[in-house]
Amino acid sequence: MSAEAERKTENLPQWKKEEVGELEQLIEDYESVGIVGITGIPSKQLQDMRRGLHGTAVVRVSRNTLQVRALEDAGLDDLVTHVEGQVGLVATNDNPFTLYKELEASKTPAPINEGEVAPNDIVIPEGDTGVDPGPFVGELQGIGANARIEDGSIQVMEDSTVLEAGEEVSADLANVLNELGIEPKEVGLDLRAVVADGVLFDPEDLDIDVDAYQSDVSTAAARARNLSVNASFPTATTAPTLIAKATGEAKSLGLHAAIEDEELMPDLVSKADAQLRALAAQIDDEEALPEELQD
Amino acid sequence: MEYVYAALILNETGEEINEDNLTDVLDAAGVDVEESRVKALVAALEDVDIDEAVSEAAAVPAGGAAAGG
Amino acid sequence: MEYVYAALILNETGEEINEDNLTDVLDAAGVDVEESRVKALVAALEDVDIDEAVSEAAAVPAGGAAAGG
Amino acid sequence: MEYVYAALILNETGEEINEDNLTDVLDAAGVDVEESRVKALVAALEDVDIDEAVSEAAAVPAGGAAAGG
Amino acid sequence: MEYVYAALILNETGEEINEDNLTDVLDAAGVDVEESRVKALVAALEDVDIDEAVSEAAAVPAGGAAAGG
Amino acid sequence: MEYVYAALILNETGEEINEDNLTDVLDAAGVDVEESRVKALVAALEDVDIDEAVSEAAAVPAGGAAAGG
Amino acid sequence: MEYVYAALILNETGEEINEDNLTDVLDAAGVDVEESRVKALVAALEDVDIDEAVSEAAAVPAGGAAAGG
Repeated sequence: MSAEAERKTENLPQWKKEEVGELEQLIEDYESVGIVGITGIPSKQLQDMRRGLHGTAVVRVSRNTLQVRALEDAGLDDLVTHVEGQVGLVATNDNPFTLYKELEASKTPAPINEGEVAPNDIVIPEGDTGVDPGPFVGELQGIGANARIEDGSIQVMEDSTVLEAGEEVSADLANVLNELGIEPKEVGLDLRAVVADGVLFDPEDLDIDVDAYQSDVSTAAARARNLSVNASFPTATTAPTLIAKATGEAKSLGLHAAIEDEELMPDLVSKADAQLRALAAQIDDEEALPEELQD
Repeated sequence: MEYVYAALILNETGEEINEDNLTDVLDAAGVDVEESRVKALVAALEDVDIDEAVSEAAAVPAGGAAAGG
Repeated sequence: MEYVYAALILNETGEEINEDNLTDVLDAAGVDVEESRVKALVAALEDVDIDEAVSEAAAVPAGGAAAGG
Repeated sequence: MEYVYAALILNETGEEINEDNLTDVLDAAGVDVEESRVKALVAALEDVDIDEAVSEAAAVPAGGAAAGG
Repeated sequence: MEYVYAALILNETGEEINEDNLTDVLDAAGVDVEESRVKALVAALEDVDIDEAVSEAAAVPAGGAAAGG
Repeated sequence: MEYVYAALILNETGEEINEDNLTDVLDAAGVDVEESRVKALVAALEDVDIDEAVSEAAAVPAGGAAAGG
Repeated sequence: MEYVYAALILNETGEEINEDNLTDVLDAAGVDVEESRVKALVAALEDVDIDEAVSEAAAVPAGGAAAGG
């Protein structure tokens, strides 16, 4: 704790000192500490989420000023800028990438209300709305969806983006979304930044593309296989391929050189026959061909 | 088919594919040679690039492997 | 391939595929016949059903050839 | 790709693919190990069926690297 | 395949693929290293352009396909 | 590949694919035999059904690449 | 196919593919060598570029064959 921080803390009321002390202890006890946004999470749900994380991560919500104080005291200034709005501290001994995955997976969809800012583009999907013909088609068109009445119900003809991320939701849009049961928000602990072993990770860093890794694994395995086969270094995995390759090479040579080998004979005969047919195909005069080969 | 095979043998050995040579090969194989077919074949092959035609057959899957085809 | 072609000619004409017949056909085609290859060929073909091998090939659409033709 | 290769060694030997083990292998190979890459790999592979990905490799030629592995 | 993976790690990091380095990497991965396999790998890779061998699909010549000519 | 070819000769003749036999064949071919590679091959082939691998080679679809001609 | 494999070993080691060498290799593998087949093989390979013939066959990614792996 720096001398300056010490002095600041001294001026705090006792309960705040204790709160800051607890936060500092939390920060000290875990390898990774981050900031999570908790905006829009009803307290009941927040409690469930905290319970769900039990064993992997701890979430602690307190006044922002106290969080900032504790972070500064712990030297985690990188995180201070993320303490804004409704946030809490999250602490874990888990891999921060895993933490991020878990938090993302625990998010649930929620309706968006008039006056809220869209966190992402809001799209009315193509398809049958299931709503009977009526004024609703006008409401859909009014918010910019390509809708019309077809086959006795209101259909959306194509995916229609009705609001872009960052724009405010109008009363009309909120009504339509509500009518269609579209829940465009994802509510949950929103990881804003983590410091793990002194390294700061942003959500973009933490959002790993699992498919890309899977494809990397395939690529790595294919390369190892290629090397094993091409360098003729047999392993239990590649021995069958090497055998097949050697066999193929022998056959290839045998067919190319027309080697009189029992195993090759059926293929050599086939080859001769194929050549015969190929040549016959170049001959226009049917008189020159045996009946079997005439068209 | 034997006429065409005879032509293929001659092609492979570099002998000219003419009536005499074809007839000789077929004779040796015990074929009752029809002169008109030999003539027709020689004429038909005149403008054919046999090596090319034959190597195209390389792309045809051969017997065993391709069976079922 | 000339040795194989020769065997196939004999097969078509119904003549026995033996060393003498093969040598005759190849001789007639001007091939400098190697006795050992003729021997090896006869031995290798002993258990081969030529017609079957041929018909399997025929079952495959004559790929390149036909297309190009 | 060295991080991925290291993971695959551990996978073959049945050792756990965790940060310590990966770091040990890479260290031994003289890699200047980046902890965050190790962490990301461990987290990512939690969701990858490695054996399946490996067997898929049998069917596809080795393309370029995709992720930062 | 762990031996091959070990060689690939060394190749990526630019370390020499020799017995000592391979053994170190495999040791670190908890492999019960067989000296002869390490030796064999080093020998097999001696004249191999690894980057090329890695990207060249391990190809099985299609035996059945009638080779050209 | 000479080590693999040697194993395949032994397989065809029904001789056991062991270090001694492989070494003998390779020796006879003038190969400067590396004991470790022989050992590695024997080990790798231990659980491989060679005849199956051989017949799989025959079953490889005839040159997807080459076809189309 | 053992005769062909023997030729491939010799080709790989850079030894001449002649009757003596082939016989030595096959002998070492316990083959009851037939002189005429050896002779025939030497004759068949006389003007053949073995490396080209081996690599010429349409190459198929090892996928199918290697699966199981």
